[in-house]
Amino acid sequence: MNEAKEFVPSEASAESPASAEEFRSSVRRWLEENCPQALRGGGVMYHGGRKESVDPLVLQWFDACYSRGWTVPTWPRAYGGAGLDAEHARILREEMDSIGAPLPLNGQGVTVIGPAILEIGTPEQKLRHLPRIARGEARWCQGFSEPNAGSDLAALTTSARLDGDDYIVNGSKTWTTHGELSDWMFCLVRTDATAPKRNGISVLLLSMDAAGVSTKPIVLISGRSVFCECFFTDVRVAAADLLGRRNEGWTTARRILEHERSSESRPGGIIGSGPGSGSGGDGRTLSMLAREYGAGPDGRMRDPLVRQRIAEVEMEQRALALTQRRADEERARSGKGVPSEETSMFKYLSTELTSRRMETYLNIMGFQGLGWEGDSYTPQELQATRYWLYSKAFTIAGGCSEVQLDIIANRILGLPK
Amino acid sequence: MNEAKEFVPSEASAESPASAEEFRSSVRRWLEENCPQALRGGGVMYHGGRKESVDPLVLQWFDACYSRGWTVPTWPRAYGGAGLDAEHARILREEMDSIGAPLPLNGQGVTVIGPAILEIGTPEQKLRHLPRIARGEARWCQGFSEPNAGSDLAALTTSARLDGDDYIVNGSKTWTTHGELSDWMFCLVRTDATAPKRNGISVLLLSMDAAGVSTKPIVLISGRSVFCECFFTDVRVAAADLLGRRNEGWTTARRILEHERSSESRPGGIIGSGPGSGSGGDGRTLSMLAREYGAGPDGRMRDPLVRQRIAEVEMEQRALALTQRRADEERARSGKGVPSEETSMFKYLSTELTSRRMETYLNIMGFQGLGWEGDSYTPQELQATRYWLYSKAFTIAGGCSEVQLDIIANRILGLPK
Amino acid sequence: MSLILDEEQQLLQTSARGFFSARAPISQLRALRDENVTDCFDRATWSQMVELGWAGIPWPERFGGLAFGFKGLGVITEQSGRCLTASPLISSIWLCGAAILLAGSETQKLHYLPSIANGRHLLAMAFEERLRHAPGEIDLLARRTSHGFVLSGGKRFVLDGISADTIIVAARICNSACDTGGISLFLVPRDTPGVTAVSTRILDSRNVASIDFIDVQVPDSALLGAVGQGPELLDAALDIARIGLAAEMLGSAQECFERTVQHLKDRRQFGVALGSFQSLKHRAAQMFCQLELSRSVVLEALTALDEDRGRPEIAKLASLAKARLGATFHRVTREAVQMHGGIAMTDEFDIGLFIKRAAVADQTFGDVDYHVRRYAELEGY
Amino acid sequence: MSLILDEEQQLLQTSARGFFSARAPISQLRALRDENVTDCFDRATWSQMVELGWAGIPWPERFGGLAFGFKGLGVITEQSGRCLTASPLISSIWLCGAAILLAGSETQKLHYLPSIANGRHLLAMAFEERLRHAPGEIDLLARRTSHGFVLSGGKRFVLDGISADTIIVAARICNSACDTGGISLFLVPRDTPGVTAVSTRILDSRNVASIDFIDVQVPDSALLGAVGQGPELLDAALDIARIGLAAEMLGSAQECFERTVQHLKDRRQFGVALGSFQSLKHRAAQMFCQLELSRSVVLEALTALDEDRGRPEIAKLASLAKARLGATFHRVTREAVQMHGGIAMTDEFDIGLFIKRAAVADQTFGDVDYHVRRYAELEGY
Repeated sequence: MNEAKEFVPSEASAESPASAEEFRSSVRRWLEENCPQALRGGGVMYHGGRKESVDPLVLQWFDACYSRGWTVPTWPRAYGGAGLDAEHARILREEMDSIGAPLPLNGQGVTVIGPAILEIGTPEQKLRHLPRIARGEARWCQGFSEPNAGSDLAALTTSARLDGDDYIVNGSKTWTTHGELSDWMFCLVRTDATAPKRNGISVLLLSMDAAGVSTKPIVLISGRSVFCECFFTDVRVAAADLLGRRNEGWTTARRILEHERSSESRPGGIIGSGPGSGSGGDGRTLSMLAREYGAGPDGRMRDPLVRQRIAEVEMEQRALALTQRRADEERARSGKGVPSEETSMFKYLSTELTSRRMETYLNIMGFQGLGWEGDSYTPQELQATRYWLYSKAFTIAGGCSEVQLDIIANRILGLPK
Repeated sequence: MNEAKEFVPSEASAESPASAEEFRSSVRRWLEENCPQALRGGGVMYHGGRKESVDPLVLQWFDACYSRGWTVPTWPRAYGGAGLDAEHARILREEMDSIGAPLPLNGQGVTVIGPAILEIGTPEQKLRHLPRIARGEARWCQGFSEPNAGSDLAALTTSARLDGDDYIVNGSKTWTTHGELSDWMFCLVRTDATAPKRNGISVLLLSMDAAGVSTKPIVLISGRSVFCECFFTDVRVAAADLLGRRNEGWTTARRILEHERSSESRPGGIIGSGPGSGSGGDGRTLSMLAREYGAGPDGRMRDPLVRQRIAEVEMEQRALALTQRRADEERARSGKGVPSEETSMFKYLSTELTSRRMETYLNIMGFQGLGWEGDSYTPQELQATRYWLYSKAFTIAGGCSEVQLDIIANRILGLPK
Repeated sequence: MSLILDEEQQLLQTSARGFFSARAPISQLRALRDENVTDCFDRATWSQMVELGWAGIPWPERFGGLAFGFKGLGVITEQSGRCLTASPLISSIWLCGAAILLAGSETQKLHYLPSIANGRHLLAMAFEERLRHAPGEIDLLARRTSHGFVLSGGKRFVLDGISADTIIVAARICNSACDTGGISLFLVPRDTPGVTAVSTRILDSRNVASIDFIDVQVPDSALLGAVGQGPELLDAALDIARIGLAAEMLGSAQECFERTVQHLKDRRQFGVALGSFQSLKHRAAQMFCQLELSRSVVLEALTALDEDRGRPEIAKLASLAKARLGATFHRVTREAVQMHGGIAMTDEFDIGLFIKRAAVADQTFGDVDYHVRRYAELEGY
Repeated sequence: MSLILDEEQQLLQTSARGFFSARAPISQLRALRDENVTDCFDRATWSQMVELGWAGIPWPERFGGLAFGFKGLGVITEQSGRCLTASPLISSIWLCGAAILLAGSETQKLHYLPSIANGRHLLAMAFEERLRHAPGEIDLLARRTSHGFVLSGGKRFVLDGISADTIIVAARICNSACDTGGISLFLVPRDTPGVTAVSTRILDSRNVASIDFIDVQVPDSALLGAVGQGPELLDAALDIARIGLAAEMLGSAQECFERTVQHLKDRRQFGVALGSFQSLKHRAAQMFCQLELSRSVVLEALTALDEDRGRPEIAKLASLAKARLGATFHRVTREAVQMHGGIAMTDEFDIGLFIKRAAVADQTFGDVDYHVRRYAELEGY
């Protein structure tokens, strides 16, 4: 369990902006000294909060990074960040990747709601929530989807009725990632039942420890999952915990979704990881896998069809990574600090690619990819098979592929609605 | 040039319905005696009419078939047919195919407008037009598409204004197959300019020799083509030449299109033929082609990717032919004599398959598939390359693939419009 | 023979459909899985199927069959596919029954076929040794002895291997000096000393076994077919089983598709039915077309079996059917998940069971790649 | 270096875009075709491009270049692709210029590069002998003589072969007793006795030649690079040309896509804009994504050339770019025809010229299959 820490800017993070190359070598030296060897190339990532037990080594790594503002490197120092620009942040990331260092902090707080609060939160909200995220004290979950809404988010029915200085929340959410482990939820609620669908929605910042909140785990086709359903019965939320404007939550939510899409399609995002991603972690790449299973007497690796499919996936993987880099550079030049429509493209491409990759993965494993449990399969094989099933969710969750294509067609290409 | 002939039922065609096997052997004997050797396996098909010079041997074959009612085998004898049921007609077709006999008569008259007149024509129209089609005296073309209508047929603007007992037709049509060689056109016209789009349309049977009709050839990306534009300036058409009900031509046209789709996707239809079709004629199949070009030192035929692609196309070809046969059998059993929505499926599948086949065809030919003219390429190579380009039209013409998919989704699957 | 069902076959279809949806609906598969039943199928349901005569439909009456053709068996198997019913139809009837029918001696036929048909025997075929379908690669050894053979080696992916009482084993016969004798099939009782089976419940909640043979002694009479006849016999029996499996896959894919179309009609999003979105419409229409093609190749392959069209033609049709159904079932299940959205990802919803079955069925008896390649080879290019 | 254009490169892009649309629009290609011009490109336009310095952009200044990098040349080539401008950019600059730059002696560089840059020379590369791209399969013989070599054999698909005055020929050196000497490149003036070129206008209205070499005598000094250096040199020069061609294909595909999107906005069917149909929207969005990926791989490959990242990396990026652009250009042109409908089938409409160019460009220097396979080989699997 990590303890509350105060933010004390270290000397290093207080120094003036270094040139790219100086920064790179200083990062490299620092990582060499501070990143625990045992975590390199496959450490568990810390998601913040206190409801899950965490390896002390992971917390040690977290603390080291926090001391430099690197748990949220691009955030202002006032909120626990290091105030890095995009280029420096990329260098930091590259150096971490190069030694296989895990992200010191991950999850919706740092990738989604933090950036959103930074953008549109009140000064009070920023001071209240951002340092706690940076310090790893608050784990966040998202409360958008509802059982009967699906892709049509705006069809939500969870209600928030104003009662004095509080909202009273009633309803339920689903597909909440680790709701049971989270401290806070950013939650879409209907604050005006009479308004047309997309009006009358607001975003609340809701404590998961409040009275009237309960959760129930969801079992997926791949087995136990990180998701749960969340139920709210007369849950009180202070009016000050409204993010953005009342009844204009739809706009806020769209912005939040853009942050989410953007984070999901990057390495480290849930979608960029897992077996078969080209991005390290404990995943074997397709070509590694093919060599492993191709060494058998059936000579599968010499199968030119499979080889071609593997190469196609790996080539698209590389093209996608280059496109991410290009988008970063273009954003850095334009000064437009935040991703927008283009995130739909990355969400679409990366999830479809992961899906294709996992189909290829399963194909390469042959009979060994068909196991469910038991000693006839290695743990890696069983994990890969389940991940193949799990990966079917990526093109659905966080705005399904069809919705992303609609966005690209309407907002980027300007085709008529 | 063929002369006018009177229909004299021969002994053979007057005999009582034979059993399937008796019929098959009598057909086989007759074909052996009557089908000119030189035409077998690659004869030119006769399309009727007198505007194109025709090989006398082709006419001899036509006459022989006509004498048995086999130019339009399923039509009633009264109109020059042989009155065969679907099973006997299939046997006739199979026996002709087995010796490579060309169809004695082809074209829109026998495949499209003839069946439509048979179904909805007045007794006078039947007697006037059907025997002339059967006798090869009248070649027909279709006047549906207009330059600004595209897939949205109902947006047509060619007008037909009633003037006494005549309609006065003004406007233009495009994509008319061999308009310049045709004697008659079945033509969609607007007879009520004030009605909503799909109302106010009628079908006229229009003589291409009438005053005020002119044609202009269309050059395609594949070179000279069978298509032309047709222009009408104050063309007079007798009111008796209206097919179906006035202002209800949309319904008539839909029925006609179903006949067209059905004929196009069958062997002998424009789409079933051409290089690479599995259905004989002078086309080489993909596997023949692969052997031809794979014999070179680059060993292309041993390329497992190409082999796989070829097999995929040929397997789908076979599945499609089986599905056609199954549909025939189901129709025969149900007594429903005429194809309907399912023709959309056949149109879609067969044209997409031809397109894929021709892409594979081009791929196999390598540099030899990139010629436009000149001695560096065999005539077959040049023809194949142009046919590859021409084949792009198949998924557009006669109701594009998108329209067919809409029809399948709406009318067969019952999905909401 | 024709590509459509005659009246008798239609009746059989109706009754099979009724049977499976009443006695062996998808909830049965779920219960077998959750209760961890070793066989991974329901013995009581199987007994009822046997009583209905379905375990011997295509065989001659003197072997306990109904002489009702493979098309009849196909009709039933397709309906079992609709409900994802787990049963020994494929392993014991389509595959092992076919092998005995094709090559058994009169004695073997009279011993096995009636008792398979009446439910006394369950058979399984042990032939896979590699990572994926490779019936041509057999290393398991059969050493000749004075009064029979001694089998040594291992097999994997034996469908229903844990439930069968008799295993047909493909082995390489090795004479005195371990020359490359012919590959042959042997009928081996499961309780023969030296036979050890380890069963695994796989992805689709069915059972496959890995079976070890350690110095397993069998008499000469255990030979099924002639010495060295194994490859062609295995190939022929597998083709029959491939066609049967394709029929089952057709039923599953059709059911999954119909559920998806129904969902498109029922589910409302953005104020309209999901099925009014054109991109989903087009994909649904494409699936419909693929299913129609699939139905035709299955019916043609079944017809060819009943007409006994002979090896090369039946082999081609088996590959045509298995490849086509592998691709169609794959596509339909992937689209079903995507079109249903999140609900399809949950274990309590049935669509996930279809996608799992599709993955296993594709690999069983050769996947799409395998059969497209085989078709090309059979066509001689 | 970065994946975006710097200011200077952006200026160059703007000026190139203006130049091609004003001086060499698609109508020029059409006119060259209809007037049957032998070169299949416009010499006057080429002279203007030369005057702008575009024929030597990436080369050092002492060889008559502008030292502005391959990214600069790529920017121009991409813009020429937008207008389907036929020019010797690929054949003479990207391919032959690269070969000389890579392996020419100081004398050869000083002789050829400045005169290519100033328009005096046009070069072409003769290396294809097979039905499809196969730079590793060279049969054309170079017999050693006392004072040079005698070349005998034939080449095909020589881009701009009829217009070039000098041909770089890949030949297999054969010493006294026809052993398998190394493959080497030779610089051969087109008017050398024994050289006969037959030109064909191909599908995309460009010219390729078949060239016969009958006892063609060349001096020792005709050797480009060392004896036996041919394969690696050819491979390296081809990679540069593949990247250049990918840049051109990017411009063409982008233009074709933009025209299609505009058509979707303008064309009305069934009372609404074509582009409001969701199935077309989704396909347009997918094309957009593919084009974005395409742009990234081209820019990365150009950057790698300028950074001189070395063989294996540049080879991978060349294959990555060529394969990706082959697939994207193919897809975009097919969709363009389908979405435009009948009008796109007519010769007078421009879309047909894009689909023709896509077919030729894919086969040039290796098609998608070739480069996907090559990428896998380079990655070692």
